[in-house]
Amino acid sequence: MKRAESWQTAEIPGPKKALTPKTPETIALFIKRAKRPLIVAGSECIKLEVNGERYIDYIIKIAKTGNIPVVATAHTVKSFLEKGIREIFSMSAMEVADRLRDPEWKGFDGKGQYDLVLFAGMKYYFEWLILSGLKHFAPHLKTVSLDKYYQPHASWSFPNLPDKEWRETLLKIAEKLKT
Amino acid sequence: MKRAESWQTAEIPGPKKALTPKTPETIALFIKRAKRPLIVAGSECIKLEVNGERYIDYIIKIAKTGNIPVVATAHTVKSFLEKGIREIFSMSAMEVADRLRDPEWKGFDGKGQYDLVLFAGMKYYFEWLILSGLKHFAPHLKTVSLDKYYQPHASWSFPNLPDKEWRETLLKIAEKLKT
Amino acid sequence: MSRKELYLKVKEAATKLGVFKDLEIAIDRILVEEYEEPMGPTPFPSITELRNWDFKLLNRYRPFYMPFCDLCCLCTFGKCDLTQGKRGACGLDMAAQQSRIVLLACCIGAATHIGHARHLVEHLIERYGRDHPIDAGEGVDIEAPVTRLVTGIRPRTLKDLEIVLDYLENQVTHLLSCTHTGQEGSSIDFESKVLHAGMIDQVGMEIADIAQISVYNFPKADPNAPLVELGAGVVDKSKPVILVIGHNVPPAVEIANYLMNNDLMGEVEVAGLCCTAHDLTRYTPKAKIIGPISWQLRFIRSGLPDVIVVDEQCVRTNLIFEAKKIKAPFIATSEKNCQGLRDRSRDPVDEIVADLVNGRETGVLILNPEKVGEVAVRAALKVAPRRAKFKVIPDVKDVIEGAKKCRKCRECIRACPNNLPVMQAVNEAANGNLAPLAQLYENCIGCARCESACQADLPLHSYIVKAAEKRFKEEKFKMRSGRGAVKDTEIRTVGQPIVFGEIPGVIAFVGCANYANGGKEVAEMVDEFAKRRYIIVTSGCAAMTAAMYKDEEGKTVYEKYSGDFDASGVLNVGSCVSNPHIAGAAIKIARIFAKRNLRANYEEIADYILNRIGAVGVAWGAMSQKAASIASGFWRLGVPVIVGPHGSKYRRMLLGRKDKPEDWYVYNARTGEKVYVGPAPEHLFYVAETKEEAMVEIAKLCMRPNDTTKGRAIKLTHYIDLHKKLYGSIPDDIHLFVRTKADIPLTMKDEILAYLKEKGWKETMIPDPTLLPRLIREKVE
Amino acid sequence: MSRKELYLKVKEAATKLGVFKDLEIAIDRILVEEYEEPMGPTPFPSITELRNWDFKLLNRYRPFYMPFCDLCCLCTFGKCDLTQGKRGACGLDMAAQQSRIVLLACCIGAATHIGHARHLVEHLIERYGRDHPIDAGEGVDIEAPVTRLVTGIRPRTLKDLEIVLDYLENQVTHLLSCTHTGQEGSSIDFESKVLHAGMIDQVGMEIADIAQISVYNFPKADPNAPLVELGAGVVDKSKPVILVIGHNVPPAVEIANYLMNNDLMGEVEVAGLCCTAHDLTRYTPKAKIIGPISWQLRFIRSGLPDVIVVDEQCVRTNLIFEAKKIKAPFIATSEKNCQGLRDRSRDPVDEIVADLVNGRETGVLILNPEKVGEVAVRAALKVAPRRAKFKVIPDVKDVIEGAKKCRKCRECIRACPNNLPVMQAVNEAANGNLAPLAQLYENCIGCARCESACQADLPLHSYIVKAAEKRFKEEKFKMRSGRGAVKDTEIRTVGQPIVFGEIPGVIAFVGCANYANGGKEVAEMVDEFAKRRYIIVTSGCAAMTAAMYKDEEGKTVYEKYSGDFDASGVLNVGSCVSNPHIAGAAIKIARIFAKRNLRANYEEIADYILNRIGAVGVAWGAMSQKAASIASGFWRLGVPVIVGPHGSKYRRMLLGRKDKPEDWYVYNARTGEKVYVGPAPEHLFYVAETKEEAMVEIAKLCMRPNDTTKGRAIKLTHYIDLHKKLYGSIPDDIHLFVRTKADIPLTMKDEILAYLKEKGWKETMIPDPTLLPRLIREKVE
Ligand code: SF4
Ligand code: SF4
Ligand code: SF4
Ligand code: SF4
Ligand code: SF4
Ligand code: SF4
Ligand code: SF4
Ligand code: SF4
Repeated sequence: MKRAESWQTAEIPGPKKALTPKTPETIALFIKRAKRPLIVAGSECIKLEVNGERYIDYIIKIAKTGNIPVVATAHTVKSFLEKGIREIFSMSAMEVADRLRDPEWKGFDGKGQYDLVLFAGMKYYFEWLILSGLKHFAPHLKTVSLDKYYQPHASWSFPNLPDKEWRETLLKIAEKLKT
Repeated sequence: MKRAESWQTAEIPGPKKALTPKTPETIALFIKRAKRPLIVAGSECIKLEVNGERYIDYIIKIAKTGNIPVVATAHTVKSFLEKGIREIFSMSAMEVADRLRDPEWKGFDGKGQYDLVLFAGMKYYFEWLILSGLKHFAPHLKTVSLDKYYQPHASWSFPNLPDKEWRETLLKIAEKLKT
Repeated sequence: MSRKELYLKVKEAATKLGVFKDLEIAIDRILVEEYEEPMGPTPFPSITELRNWDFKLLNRYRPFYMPFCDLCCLCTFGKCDLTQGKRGACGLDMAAQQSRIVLLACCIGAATHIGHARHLVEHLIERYGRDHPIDAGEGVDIEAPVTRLVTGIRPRTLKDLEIVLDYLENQVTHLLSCTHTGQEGSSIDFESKVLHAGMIDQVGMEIADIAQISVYNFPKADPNAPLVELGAGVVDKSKPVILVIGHNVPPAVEIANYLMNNDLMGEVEVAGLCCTAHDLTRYTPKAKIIGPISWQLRFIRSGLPDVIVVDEQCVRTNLIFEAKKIKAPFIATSEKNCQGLRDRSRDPVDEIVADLVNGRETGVLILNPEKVGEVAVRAALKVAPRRAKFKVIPDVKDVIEGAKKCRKCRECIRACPNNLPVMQAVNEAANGNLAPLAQLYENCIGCARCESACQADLPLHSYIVKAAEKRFKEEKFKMRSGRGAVKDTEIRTVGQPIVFGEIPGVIAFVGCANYANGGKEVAEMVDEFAKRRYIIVTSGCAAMTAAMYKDEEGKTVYEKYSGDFDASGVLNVGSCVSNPHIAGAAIKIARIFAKRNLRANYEEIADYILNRIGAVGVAWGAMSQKAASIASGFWRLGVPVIVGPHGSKYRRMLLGRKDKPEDWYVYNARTGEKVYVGPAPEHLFYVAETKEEAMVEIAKLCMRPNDTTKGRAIKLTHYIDLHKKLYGSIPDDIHLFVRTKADIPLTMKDEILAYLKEKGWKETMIPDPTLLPRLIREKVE
Repeated sequence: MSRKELYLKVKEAATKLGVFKDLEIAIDRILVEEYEEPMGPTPFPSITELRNWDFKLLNRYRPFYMPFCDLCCLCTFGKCDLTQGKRGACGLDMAAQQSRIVLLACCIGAATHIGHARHLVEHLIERYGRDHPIDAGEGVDIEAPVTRLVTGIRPRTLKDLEIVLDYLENQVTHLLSCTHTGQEGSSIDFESKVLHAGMIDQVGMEIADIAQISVYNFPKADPNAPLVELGAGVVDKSKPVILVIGHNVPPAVEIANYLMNNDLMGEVEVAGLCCTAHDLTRYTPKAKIIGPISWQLRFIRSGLPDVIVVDEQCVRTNLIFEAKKIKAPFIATSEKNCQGLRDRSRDPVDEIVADLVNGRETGVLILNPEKVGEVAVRAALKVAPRRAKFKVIPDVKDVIEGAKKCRKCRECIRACPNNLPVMQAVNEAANGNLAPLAQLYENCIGCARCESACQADLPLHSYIVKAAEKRFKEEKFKMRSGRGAVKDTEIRTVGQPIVFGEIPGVIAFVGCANYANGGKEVAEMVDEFAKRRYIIVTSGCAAMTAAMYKDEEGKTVYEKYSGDFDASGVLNVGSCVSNPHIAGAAIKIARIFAKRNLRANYEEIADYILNRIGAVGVAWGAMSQKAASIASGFWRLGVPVIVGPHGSKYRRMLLGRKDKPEDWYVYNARTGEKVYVGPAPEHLFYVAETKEEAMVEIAKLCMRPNDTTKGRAIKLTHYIDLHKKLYGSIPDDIHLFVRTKADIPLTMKDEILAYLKEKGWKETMIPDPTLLPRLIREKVE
């Protein structure tokens, strides 16, 4: 498997493709520099397991250490609530995407549009298309995919990673956000 | 400019893309190993200049040192003849491509289909399409683009090269073919 | 108004008045017989005639484009890079390009149904005469609500349908031409044309279905249409099996006719896939259904079919090779799907049968349905004993041996639309454990892309089928066969509860089987909403999928619920072309319950439906261009459509913004006042990420401005209840849907009141809602 | 036979026999008046009816696919990776997918012409009455050769055209539906459908052109059609200028009418781009032509137009923004190109003009041509003084300053379809040297992709135009305006020399301006072959391009050569829809010279043309979907087409293999014997890499099996002469074209005889060639 190629073979992106951050630190740095970051947590977060832990748990770690608001799409909010997370927004993926492309949108807190959006845990092609929509129609946004697989329409995405490396990357991001 | 991207921005190729040889030697080696190599020299060979010399002169060098038959497409044959080259075949690009995809074709010498075809000097998109045709419909062939720009549908192609590097590459191939 | 000005010079015309020679007739306009309703404002609308209505919709439900490719490759200026605001060589930008591709898809979809209708009507006229009456069934006076609505024509006999088809073909041509380089440049105008394509598509489908219902005597608006057998396990393997696949039923009907006429009905099994299966069981309930489109490969490879007959649409394009593998003769029957085969339409049956049976030809093209009937049956009878159900599904041993050759390249996973862990399952199989392979069965759509990609050339789909063989072979279900239209009398009963909101909604599960998580989700949704007293309508592959799961008592939803158009009914209307019966039901509510003039009165009726009829379409596995045009036909009528995750690849959603109050005003038709009515319905085209999300959204999208307080309370109950159950919380937008305190579900009163207080909620009024100023009865100011 | 069975119920019909009330008429088939010719075998052919003929062609000229993308993205199963033998989720392989895309393109192209024809005919009937006679001109008895050939109908008046249009729309719908997922799977059957699309496209174009010629009184088969002015320099800048762009001429005609009726013809300039310009000058030679499609931006940015009126097809989709930049009101006039503008069709002219003039609206949509005429003129008169030709072409100073901002990112070059060295030229400009920029002008197709890609946001196309300003402003040429059909009388004169090969060929230069090396190549080719006594026919953008270069005496090819259909004639037939006059000329040769029955006799006539008429189409800058369908219309008729390098993006060629003798046998109609006739014509669709290659190939493709020895000798002379001149050698395939010694050009006798000897050449016979067994007069054996 080559790096920085779409995970699903046929999802060939055009001229503009996501950069792959050299290290997890890079992503952490982007997040720290962002004025209004947001995590969009999709329904695969509650399905995918990494090393016995669920993807959602890593997301929660990153959100907590980075103090980043999270919106859960589809019915994912339920799992957050069950984990006792109250600081969670709930909105469907389409609606979030549609609002993110609107430079006038005021965000969940009414304070204005976000500037860095981290996507996590949607079906590969579904996230691919949403990120494509944002790439083309939300020039005011930077997007990051936290997923294991390369998402070419994000601004930054990891290359297709083995489980272990992915887990370490996520943990390292969370860690770096602390400091 | 990134390497191994199509030169014309929009010519995005699909999942299967040309490998970029590490060194000119690699290409020389491929040629040497080939049982029946062929050079297809297009009409840009007589237009493009590299370091005061024309592309066609480099082609002639490679053909001579490697003892590789050349077919000139379009009216390119005229320039070969003017240079006193008699060992030259003439056939239109479409006809060559159409024959190359036919495993039963006997070649210009009647001895059978070629196994390695080196393309040189066609309009970028035109060569792109011919190589695409061969990639899909001539699985019996390996193709190489000797051009300065990355041709993703070849089996091997250089990345987009600066003039100087390209020239050196061509010279090195010619040289390595000697030995 | 389409200026259909006809001029005829007729050499000889036989009329009731006698025989005329060299008659010349000039006719300004064809007015096919006046009927009770006066002609409305927009008969035979041109591609811009309903643009104002479209702009109203599109102004509220704005397109959100998710480009499926960064390029345009439609002309030789291209490819053009359209990323991030760049324009192509023709000046086009990405939004316009995406909407253009949507228009192209909808034109293909509409053309497919209209072409289907045309071929069908031509065939029926040729065989049954042009005077064959249109008869949608007892209790159905409005035989063709969509056609009447769009064209103003009331078709009485087959020949009347031809005039409508002329119009449709004309409109398809105009619409398609808009996709040419250097035509439309505005994405909103492209979207308006998409809606037009959807509208004419609905007419085309209606023409096709009422023609076949009338002539073939399909169940006619029959809530008690027979239960038919469905599943790979229902086929009697001891008999020769003819498999029919596709959508245009005449060849299949002629197979049944030949069997009946020759007393062979008990000797030969006729089984079908896709819509031809639907329509064949509507013709004879003795026919069997294998399943939706995704069952093609698994059933053929099982070796059961002895002859394979394909017509058009959604037929795997390489079946001829699959047929060859199992040594089953292959018969193509449609102009649209000739497969490079020799045209034997004019050859003697004996010759064709002989050629097929002895393998001189592996496949033939026969464009004459009657001949297909005879050839298929006779070939099946002869071929069956020789074939002995020769199959290409490997044995367990072969699977294990094959699996050992896996190179662990992951190409199979990367090729799988559902990202199924094929490699992992294969690797387990190499150790003798076929269970993981079997587990893929439910989520596998049978596309064989994994096989095509496999570096070790393993027949991976066959491996999955083998691993799940027990399940596959035991698939036996009952589905109520397509009933056709909803009776006017049924409408009379449920019109009021629907419009007032007391029947919480009409939900249509339609479309293809490109499911992201298996078809079970469809069956579960149908069951859940039927239980909740919604009216459930099904069609096409979705109707089959809904039948493929049983409850604890072993009953499918069709056995569990009645086929009535009433609360908790689960109605299969039929094949894809039966979809207009769903739209038709909504239209008929406006006509029969609300006495609105429906003839050529599109805007008013769409406005009525948008504001009053809580109908939602769900195309959970929507795959095709037809599905795209079907959906857009619903949008223009004001019916929202939800698709499953793969539907994101339609690359454009139509989304409302509930956070923008200004978008949600309507006129109060009584006064002309503008009234805020909340985001109802919130979206027009929507892809849901999960079944859970879809269910909550369905409940929400059933709300309409016109709901009575009682109706709204019921709808809110379901919405909130589902949200609580599936999302673990009450929704955060209830305040937008509660207009008066009477809207609040009694059982949740306190909780909701507390919530409303927190949100600073204020009562609003319930208007007589419309978006059309001309419907205001008394202007204020 | 299209089963066009009409049934009418007419409330009231006025006929010659009186007025009938409640008349019912059932008609089996519309036979629009019998005429001298008997009905042939294939009137109104269905999409498979000529499949046998297609297979004959495709068996010899095999498709070579050059996929333009590795994927298919047409449904939500996708995208599917189709590389190297992989199949999509629907079973499709790459060859089928490429041919499917070609079919899609041809359907779009055909739909565009047919829709164009429909709108035009509807408009003309509305305005001039349905009884307006069809009149293609004096000496033209066969007014509609393609229509007669395909449908068997002989149209007498406008109303007759509607019946043909019904058929065309029906066929487009069927063809388009074949591109739906899960229909056709065979690339060869897709190709057959492509040919069908091309054929009906030809009919559609013919309908459009004969309608407008008849009603608007365009030059009627007039070899001496007036010379009209062409070029950016021909516009009188002192006057208000109305620019019309597009293809469907009624709005432009109404502008001219308004000017004439109000005595303003001398006060206002009307100039056009693309085919609307062609057709407007056919209406009034006082109108001016700016140039082909690629002149859109340069002319608008020059600030000369005061009002811009666009209709349909090949109109840059972002002109509304360009118009706004130069403050020129914009008027959209077509349903197909509404640009999101408010529809003002029903508003009073005064209001619209006021809104445009004072800038309340930058653009409007007006779907009524008469109203467009008045609004455009009145707005131009008012707006012109205010605008004062406000332009957006920068000054030299601005160019230099801007150029300094270049970031040397190369994106401009990488975006340029012609790979022009924009960056290098910009960098020179930064040093004050604008010459390199000016040099780009000739090869620049005006697409502005460089600008769109520029990282420094430089208006690069404007820079080029500025640098080449002198040249641009001095562009003044003469073109003979579109003459329409070829007279039957002309055919009578040249039929024999063409068929016998003594006029070496008929070469049609047609299509768009997507040139890889500038348009000059077209003018050069026209000149060269006219000089060599070929008959040159031009149309569309190519006709304009041919006019844009002058010889040493300052003459364009239209001034240099006559407009006769005879050796050395250079005939502009007109706009794109005039193309069927070219096909028509070939068809008429078969009818008039050879007395073949042409009515509904497609196969025989195509067979005649393929084997006897040395005609070649050259679409050197072919860009659009229309160009694709136009080409396929020629192929089915047996006329080869050559495209320029960008034509490779049509992604499929139809190539013969001269090294396979078995492909080049025909029947000798006299005896039924199979005879080897050599590869004539060698290819059916062919992309040439260079002009030189095209020229040699044109000469070669003009050879036909039926050439007399004298004719063949002449054709060989040109072929060999061009080859020597351009390739520096004699061709290596002469032995395949010399049948008897008498074929050898006298002047080259020795050289060729020597060559033939070397090749072991043997004499062959010259048969009465046909591919159709049914045309064999006496069977041997
Ligand atoms: S249609 Fe327009 S955007 Fe598409 S390839 Fe052609 S020029 Fe480019
Ligand atoms: S056949 Fe099934 S497992 Fe294979 S790619 Fe298709 S969906 Fe995936
Ligand atoms: S594609 Fe084939 S070889 Fe590769 S991992 Fe999958 S099963 Fe194994
Ligand atoms: S529902 Fe979809 S897949 Fe099924 S038959 Fe209809 S269009 Fe085809
Ligand atoms: S639009 Fe489709 S066919 Fe065209 S380049 Fe993109 S993926 Fe390929
Ligand atoms: S049409 Fe066929 S090949 Fe194309 S995306 Fe759909 S399934 Fe794949
Ligand atoms: S406008 Fe001219 S220079 Fe610019 S990209 Fe187009 S062809 Fe090239
Ligand atoms: S794109 Fe613009 S900035 Fe980049 S090299 Fe070209 S002119 Fe310079």
